[in-house]
Amino acid sequence: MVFKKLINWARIKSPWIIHFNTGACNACDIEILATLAPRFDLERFGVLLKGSPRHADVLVCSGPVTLQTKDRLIRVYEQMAEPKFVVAVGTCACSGGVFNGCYGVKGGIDSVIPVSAYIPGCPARPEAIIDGIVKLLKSLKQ
Amino acid sequence: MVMTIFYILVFPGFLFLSAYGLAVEFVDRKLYARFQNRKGPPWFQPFADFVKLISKETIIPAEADRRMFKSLPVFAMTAVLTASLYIPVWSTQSLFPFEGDVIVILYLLTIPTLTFFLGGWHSSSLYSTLGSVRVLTQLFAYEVPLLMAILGPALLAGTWSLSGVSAFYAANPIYALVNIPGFVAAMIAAQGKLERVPFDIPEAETEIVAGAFTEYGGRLLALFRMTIDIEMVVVAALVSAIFIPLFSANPWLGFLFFVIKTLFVVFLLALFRSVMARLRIEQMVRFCWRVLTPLALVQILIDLIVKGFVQL
Amino acid sequence: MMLEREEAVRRQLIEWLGCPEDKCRVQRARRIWLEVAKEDFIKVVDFIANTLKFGMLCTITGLDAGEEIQMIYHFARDDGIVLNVKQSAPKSDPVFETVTGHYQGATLYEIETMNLLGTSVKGIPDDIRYPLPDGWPEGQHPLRKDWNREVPEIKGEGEC
Amino acid sequence: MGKVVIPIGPQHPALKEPENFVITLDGEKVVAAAVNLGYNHRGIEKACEQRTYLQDIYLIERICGICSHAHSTAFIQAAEEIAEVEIPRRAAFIRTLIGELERIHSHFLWLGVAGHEVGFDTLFMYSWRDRELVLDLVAKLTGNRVNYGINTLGGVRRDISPEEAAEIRKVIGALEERTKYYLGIASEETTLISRFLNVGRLSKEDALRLGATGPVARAADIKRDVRKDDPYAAYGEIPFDVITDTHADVLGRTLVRVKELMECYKIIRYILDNMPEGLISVRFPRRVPEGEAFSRYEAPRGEDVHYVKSNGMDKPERVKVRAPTMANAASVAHMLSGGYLADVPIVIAAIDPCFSCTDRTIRVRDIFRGSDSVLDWPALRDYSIRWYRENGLDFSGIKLFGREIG
Amino acid sequence: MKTGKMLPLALKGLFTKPATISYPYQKVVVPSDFRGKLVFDPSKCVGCMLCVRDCPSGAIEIIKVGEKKYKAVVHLDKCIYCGQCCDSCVRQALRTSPEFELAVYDRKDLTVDI
Ligand code: SF4
Ligand code: SF4
Ligand code: SF4
Ligand code: SF4
Ligand code: SF4
Ligand code: SF4
Ligand code: SF4
Ligand code: SF4
Repeated sequence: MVFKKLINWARIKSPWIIHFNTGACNACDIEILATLAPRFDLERFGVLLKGSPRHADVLVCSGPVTLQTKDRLIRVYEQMAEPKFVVAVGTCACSGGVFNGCYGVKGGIDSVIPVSAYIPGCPARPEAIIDGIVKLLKSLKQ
Repeated sequence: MVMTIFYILVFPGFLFLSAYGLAVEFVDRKLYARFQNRKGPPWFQPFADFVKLISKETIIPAEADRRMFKSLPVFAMTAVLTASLYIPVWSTQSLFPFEGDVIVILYLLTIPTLTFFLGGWHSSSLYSTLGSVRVLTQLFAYEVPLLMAILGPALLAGTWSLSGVSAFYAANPIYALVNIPGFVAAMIAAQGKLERVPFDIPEAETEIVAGAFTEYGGRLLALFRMTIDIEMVVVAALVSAIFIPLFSANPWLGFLFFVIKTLFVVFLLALFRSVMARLRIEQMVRFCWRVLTPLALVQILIDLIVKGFVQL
Repeated sequence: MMLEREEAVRRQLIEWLGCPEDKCRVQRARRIWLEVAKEDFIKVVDFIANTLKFGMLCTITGLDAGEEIQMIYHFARDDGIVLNVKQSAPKSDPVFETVTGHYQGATLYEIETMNLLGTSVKGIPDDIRYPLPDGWPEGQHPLRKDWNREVPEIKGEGEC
Repeated sequence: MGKVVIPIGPQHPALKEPENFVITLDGEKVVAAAVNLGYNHRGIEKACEQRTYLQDIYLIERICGICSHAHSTAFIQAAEEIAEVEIPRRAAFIRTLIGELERIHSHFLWLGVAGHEVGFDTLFMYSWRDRELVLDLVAKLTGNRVNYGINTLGGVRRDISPEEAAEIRKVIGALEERTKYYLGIASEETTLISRFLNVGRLSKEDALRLGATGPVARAADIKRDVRKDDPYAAYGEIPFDVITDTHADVLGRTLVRVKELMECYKIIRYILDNMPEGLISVRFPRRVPEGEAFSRYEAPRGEDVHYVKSNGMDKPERVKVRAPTMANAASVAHMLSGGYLADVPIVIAAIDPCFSCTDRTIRVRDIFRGSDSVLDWPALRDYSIRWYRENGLDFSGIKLFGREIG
Repeated sequence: MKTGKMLPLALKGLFTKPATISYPYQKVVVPSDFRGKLVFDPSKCVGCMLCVRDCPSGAIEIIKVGEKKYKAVVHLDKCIYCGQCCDSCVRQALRTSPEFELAVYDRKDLTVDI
């Protein structure tokens, strides 16, 4: 019991993220990176950006899923170890946004893999991203 | 007997070192963050990371050699723990000193490096393989200057036991002044040993993802990270025991000095890594042979000369 | 507005080509449009590159003009003049010459029209899948006006 | 270790976007490099034909979030030229102002990324910290940090008040100090220079041949800048210098970008001092008369061109976009070969690639069909040699398996 | 050439306050005209649908709920917060608000009546 609590605590306190751009316009991506920069410093919450999907707990996706990235997205998702979560950052990642109806676009992230939190915005402000991640972590508490 | 087990398992062995290793990691990360004008992680961060990794699913790549893949982190950890037994913690004396333990420590410290190499090699992933080749290349570059930088002060002290060296400088702190070039060389070589900027070439994330660790995850990665943390403690302790003559006969005060000294070394390490860019592997090798090794040689020369004068 | 430089280029083109005046027009400062027959095209490019010294090919626009496929080549010179050269081919047989002989960077632009408009460019292999995703069905050219925008279901190769 | 082919991307830490560079290595040396693009292809050009001009602005702005203003301005300029709408001078000045602020944020962003790619995270942190100042400013002026949406057909959507102008001056002053500091870092820090100097060389001849634009071309001593050559918006009347450099390597590109920042401040001060009074927008017809126009814009990374054709309806007949990175992509493969693996990210980063725009169209990948099977070295070699030879890149000096490629 | 050019700046970091803001513990002030979630004033709307026509991503719906009564439904997951609808509305029935913290767990929650 105590153990379970400890593990859960550790999970909430140490969410390592991996960032995957599924065809975004870059704005969401730089806002994600900006959350690591001194002004927002996501490391305060224990967030580290990792390059290898094996090391990460949270997959942060931005952009509408293009036909070309669809399979890679699934692949990266599968490479991640359980427990894993997916956060869709930006309007595009939520629904396809302004790119809805473009022939190269499949739709939002949830048209391919399950999503745990949606952060709308175009781009989502770094504060909004932090807000989303904090909300996600809160939901893990129970 | 009970005491020995206590020494090995609790203090200054396994438990203490793990805890201190995590603390040192925190200090390092926090300082790094502060050097970059940001807030940095909370104090429990390395611990939370560790617990989380331990509890995570461990995936072993299908192509990897399972037994090797799993046993290497344990092996690496054991090696650094063993090395710690020869490091003085609360006085000039380590737990099990013997003549020649300096060399043994250095050898034990190469074992983690070798396991990183093997671990990467056996993951059969491109990035890991590349990372492991870099690990090995780099090992040959910094090992010599590191050994030589430590050799000099030992020559002056006239003993091959770390406790003996410490005791010598504790008695004659003034001699530590002549060892400054060696200290510089050892610090830089340590940066390579610990694979940190500017020598974090083997795990350069922008080039080869996470190098040898790319395919490691969960518990095994936790062990590797812990190994690196403890290695940092051991290296910091080794360097400070030889080059910083701050000891006390009082065990409490001595322990306090130990902490201060190691943290000072960690501070320097963090500072180094925050003000430099990563070198390329061939630049690193060239630097080690052209600059670092001569520097260490000069150190040996100085020590021999000083020793000559002392004996006159 | 003074358009001396532009007019000079236009005169040179008309005289050298011997084409009707209305095939070449100066739209505004630094913008010249020229229409050429497909047969003359490479000759014209040669003239543009070597005599008129237009050093850069900005891009190639392909467009579906109903019965024809039109290619517009945008050449730029360091004094800011952009010369836009058009050539067309019937939709049933949209074959063009490559300009990679004069402008190396053109490969990508040409391949792009091949995929998106279904042209074929001599000298460029026509089996290159480009910007369209892997597994995109053959013969589907999204920039054709008659292409419906239903996205065909694509089974990717799944390789990383 | 023998030859290894490693894919960099599509999901790789060095790339903020999904792209695939296939790098062939002999030990640490790069012997061949191929670029596979296409992961970001969304189909914007087609979508533009299906939406109204007004909707297209927002779509085109989102070709890329870093030079969003570049794209929307280039598109709107073309539309305005067809509709023969002349925008008020004040609107032109505001567009220019936002364009320069965008350049500042983009160059700071680049400096940070360049630092990060060579493991100099402290540089990344500081330059991104300072970049926030620009973003705050832009958010205040336009209502969003990125994808400003300030442009509209016939002018701009928001005016600039005197208080805002004063604030801009203040921020510019602070940034100027910082820029000088970074110039010092970029030209003096030994470890940084050892990673930048003579890395990713692209000679003047090659740059001209491959059609490089922007800082990549200017670092190779080519004075090519649309703002000067083909002035648009208010650039015709603003005095500024085109920065060039002779290093022709990553260091040159760094210096060009940092020095360009100083020019940006100059331009912005001029704009604030000479801002004309008047309207900020004029009416724009819903239906654009028939016609076509070709518009160029000097984005932070080079020349951005748009072609628009109208058929008299409220939706364009054809929109064609050629973004700066696409023009520079051809140079990358050239710059990479012969270098070290460790230099790959910085070389790629040095053209400041952001492929979301480029992907509209490029995909070089299948040119190298063989490279898809990742370890199939001979096939890749054959393809790449053939491709490079066809494209005139000379690889004959490079030895493979101890033999020269004939 | 100098190694450690950044040393003074880095050391200064130890003694200066970090640039980090303490969001989310302390709310941030965004410019009042920041383009966040839309707000709607039903009393002004005349149902002309100009906003719907100009929206670049089909994010807004105006639904007739009675005689001369309309409600607006916005899909926050589609809206790109461009504010074009507000510009297009001749009645100023739509405005953007600085509210930007819109994260949710379920996409359904992103379709809201405003
Ligand atoms: S949500 Fe907006 S800013 Fe983000 S990727 Fe999509 S278009 Fe770009
Ligand atoms: S294998 Fe997967 S993670 Fe690796 S580069 Fe390819 S897509 Fe990315
Ligand atoms: S993973 Fe590394 S390379 Fe990638 S963004 Fe993070 S810090 Fe940069
Ligand atoms: S080059 Fe393209 S992707 Fe990069 S910032 Fe400019 S428009 Fe955006
Ligand atoms: S190629 Fe680019 S601009 Fe064209 S449709 Fe695709 S993403 Fe859009
Ligand atoms: S004012 Fe607007 S809604 Fe009314 S008729 Fe004209 S276009 Fe239609
Ligand atoms: S803000 Fe833009 S995207 Fe959102 S509803 Fe209004 S017009 Fe549509
Ligand atoms: S444009 Fe304004 S008045 Fe017309 S339907 Fe929309 S909100 Fe109502």
